[in-house]
Amino acid sequence: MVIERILIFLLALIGFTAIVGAKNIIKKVFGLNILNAAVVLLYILEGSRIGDQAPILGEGITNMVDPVPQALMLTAIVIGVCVTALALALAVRLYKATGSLEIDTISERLRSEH
Amino acid sequence: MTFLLLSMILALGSFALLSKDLLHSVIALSALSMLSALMFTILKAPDVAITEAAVGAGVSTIIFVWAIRHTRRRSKD
Amino acid sequence: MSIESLFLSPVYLPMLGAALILVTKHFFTDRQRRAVEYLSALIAFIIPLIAFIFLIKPVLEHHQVHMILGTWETTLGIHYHFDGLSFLLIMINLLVSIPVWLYSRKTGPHQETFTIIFLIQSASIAATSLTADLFNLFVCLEVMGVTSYVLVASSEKNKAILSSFTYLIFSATAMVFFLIGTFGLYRISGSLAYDTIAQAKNLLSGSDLLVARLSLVLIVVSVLLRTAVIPLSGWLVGAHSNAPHAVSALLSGVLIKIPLFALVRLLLLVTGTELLGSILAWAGGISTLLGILLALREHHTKRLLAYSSVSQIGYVVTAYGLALASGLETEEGALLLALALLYAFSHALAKATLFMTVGRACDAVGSKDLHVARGALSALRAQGERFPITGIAYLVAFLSISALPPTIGFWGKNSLVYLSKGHGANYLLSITSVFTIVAYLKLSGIFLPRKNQETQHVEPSSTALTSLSLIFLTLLLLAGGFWYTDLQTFVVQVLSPLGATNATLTSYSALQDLLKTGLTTTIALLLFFIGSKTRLERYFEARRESTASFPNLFFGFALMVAVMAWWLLFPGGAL
Amino acid sequence: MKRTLFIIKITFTLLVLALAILPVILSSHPWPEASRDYLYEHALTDTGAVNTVSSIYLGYRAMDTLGETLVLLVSITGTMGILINLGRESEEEEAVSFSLAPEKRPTNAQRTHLLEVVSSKLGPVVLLFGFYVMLYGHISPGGGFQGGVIVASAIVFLALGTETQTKLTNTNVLGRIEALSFLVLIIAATSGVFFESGFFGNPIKSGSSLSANFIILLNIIIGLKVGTSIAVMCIAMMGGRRGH
Repeated sequence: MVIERILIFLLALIGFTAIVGAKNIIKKVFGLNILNAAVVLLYILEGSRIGDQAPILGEGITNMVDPVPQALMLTAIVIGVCVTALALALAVRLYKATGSLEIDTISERLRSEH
Repeated sequence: MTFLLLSMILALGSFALLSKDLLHSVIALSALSMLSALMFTILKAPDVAITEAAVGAGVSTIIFVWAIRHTRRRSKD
Repeated sequence: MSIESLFLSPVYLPMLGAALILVTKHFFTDRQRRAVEYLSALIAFIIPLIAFIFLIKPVLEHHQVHMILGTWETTLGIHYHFDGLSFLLIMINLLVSIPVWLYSRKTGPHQETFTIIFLIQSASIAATSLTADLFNLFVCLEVMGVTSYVLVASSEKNKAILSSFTYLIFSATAMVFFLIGTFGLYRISGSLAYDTIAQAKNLLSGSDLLVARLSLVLIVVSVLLRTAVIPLSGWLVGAHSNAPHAVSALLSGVLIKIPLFALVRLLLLVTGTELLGSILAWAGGISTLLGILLALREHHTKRLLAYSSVSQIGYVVTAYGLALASGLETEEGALLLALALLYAFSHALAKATLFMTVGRACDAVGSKDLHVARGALSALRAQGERFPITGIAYLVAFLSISALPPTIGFWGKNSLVYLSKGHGANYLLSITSVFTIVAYLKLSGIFLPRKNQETQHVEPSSTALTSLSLIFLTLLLLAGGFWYTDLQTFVVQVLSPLGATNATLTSYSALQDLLKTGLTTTIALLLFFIGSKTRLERYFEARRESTASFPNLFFGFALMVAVMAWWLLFPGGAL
Repeated sequence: MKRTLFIIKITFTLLVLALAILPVILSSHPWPEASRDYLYEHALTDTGAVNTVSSIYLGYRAMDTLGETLVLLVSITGTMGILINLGRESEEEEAVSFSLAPEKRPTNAQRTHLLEVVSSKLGPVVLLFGFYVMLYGHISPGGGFQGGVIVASAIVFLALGTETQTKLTNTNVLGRIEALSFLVLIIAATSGVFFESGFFGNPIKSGSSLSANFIILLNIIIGLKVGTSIAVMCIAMMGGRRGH
């Protein structure tokens, strides 16, 4: 129903706020992870409205769920994790270079260093 | 049932982003992954549930803990 | 060898090459790995180029191929569409990737995985220009994105790591909005193929039409982000200026153009995109002027080139927007699209050459600061470059990008500006042409002789491959200039099946504009001397480099979404 | 002043994007059932897979899965590149209790018994379960990616144990398996082009009973590729040098 979608919308909003507003770069990667999870939840929740059985063909399966969003979300989850892994490797490298995780101090220290 | 799970996921998400200690956030995030995997099983999406559990809770937790090991646990905001 | 295996070759051959290098990396010694790298580069670039030469004839006969990957008989499969547009896009990619890869052998990043990622990026570029399926476009853009983040970060400069991180977070978030847009369109159409979505969308009304258009806006803006039009271009300067020279050449040359033209297939089928076109035209015009003004304030060579990329892509986006505004089916629209593509090609060549030559010169001189770097020619000669190929290549690229006679840029830019006469953005384009010449005169300072020429002896190193790639690009720039009319007829002919029946080639030829070019150049020279004499420019110069902060980046993203969403309230109202 | 500008910018961004995605999320258009009905009838005959989700992401839309494997390969190569020169710089103060490198491993007194039990007893069970999920992907839920990730976590379990250092946890061997499986995947994908059934087509399209094998083959290759590359990354992250 609509209330679930509003909750998913709020989850996406929180993730997006963290990406834009958080000072700590690892918090930004958390936000990206949560935003990704929210969209996956949205696809699967809406995809499962039209049926009430798992998309595995077998006897007695008459009204199965829409498998297309599920197949798409398999790809989206793995891509999300790969991008998170790369972002965290970059974040650790930035910490090693500048000694801080706050985005402002990082860009400040890097700007002065030529 | 899904409403209950979604509100718990929302609570875990906001806790993860507000907590000062990054390790607590990582634990909250992997709990969030587990809950969304549970929700996928309820929504009749077993494939996505296994992926979310194995990839979301498993691998990304390892990566997050490694990242925090190499940087700092406390965050200012 | 069916036609399908021919036009798919630039997708699977680079992947095969990458797999071969990966295997040799683990099983054989370094020497064999280097040999296999050259072999797989040959497979990945030269064979598709030959395959595409065979394809010229069918493409001229408007032989379009619309197929589902894997020959399933359902719209569930991934639709691939090969026609003139994808042919030209893949040709641009191949013609720029070969010299850039040769250049990177000597100067570029020397990690052993560089070629693997370079080939995978080339495969994803080909797949993006061929795909006619929304989710496959998402996956191809993600592959292109991840390869760009890793290539930018391969320069190991700490600033490059920061710009790669910023680009990653900004672009990954935009891709999530792309997914929400796909959710909206899949909901109304039940399929992910462009044509079924367009059919379903065109017969919608009321709130469903609002949702469909909003999803389209989300998709268009997240794809436009990679084309770095002004409100969305915060990430580009950091990424392109800190990346290694070969990577900046590829990013500025090819990577910012492919997503723009990959959208044509979707926007072609959807009705009511006139106002979207005018918005794009205005955004393009503003980003040309703003881009070049910001470039003038820079005293770091590669940042100046990156800002000029933002300005030059504005020309392409303006022509693209005007083509969209006048409807891609009309003759004028198809012609404008052909000119946008042609100018994108000429800018790709010129900007790749500029990044490579200026990069080499700055490395030879040892500094990238415009006030300090001088005497590049003698430094290069000391490095064993007997024939000053870098200087000549820079000169030809300079002529092309400032639209001066013998090169492709002169013909391309003037016909583009001529055809955009009717629209307000035209004035912006003409003003920018003047400032472009001033900016590049300022950049040419690094080739002036240094006063106290202390010749520090540097061991001469073989520059065969680098010179080969620069010669290849210079010849392309000059050849494009000499045979411009045939090139333009070919492109218009190839693109015309998109819309018009027989697009009449305009009687306009850039020669009429010699007077206008002469005027622009004299004004530019005048401005340049006034500026340098009175140290005026020092006053304008950016005190500190502005790194793109996340609130500004996302503010630009939201601004673009707001402006485009405004199209929903006034559908069809021309701007 | 700078602070208020910062707040204004963020609220504007949030407001506009919230308003942009809200109608799309809350749209009341009924969910399309055309593709679900088509799959209900044709999935088994077309691709031979009982699990319709596998028939989509390995049959109809196999190109997305290839793109996904490329994203995985590129991002792990990039991460490894950054890790290797990270290792060089911070040789000394690496997190001791978390490292695998033999000389840095805590003495037996500090090591809890739990780690020994998990790695030596549980590791092989998880490995077996991972291969099960991978091989039965087209019948029961699961498949290449999920099986691969479970195999990866099993390999990490084995790598943590002291006396379970088998060939399987040697990063050189894992790297070779990964490279070979990627090469076989590309050859399997392009083989369709030359057998008229098109890119990612099923070259052995003869009887429907045979066509399931193509999905099983793809599942195995992708499973091995994903498993080994994630295992190599996790082992490298935990400080295990090459070929330790």
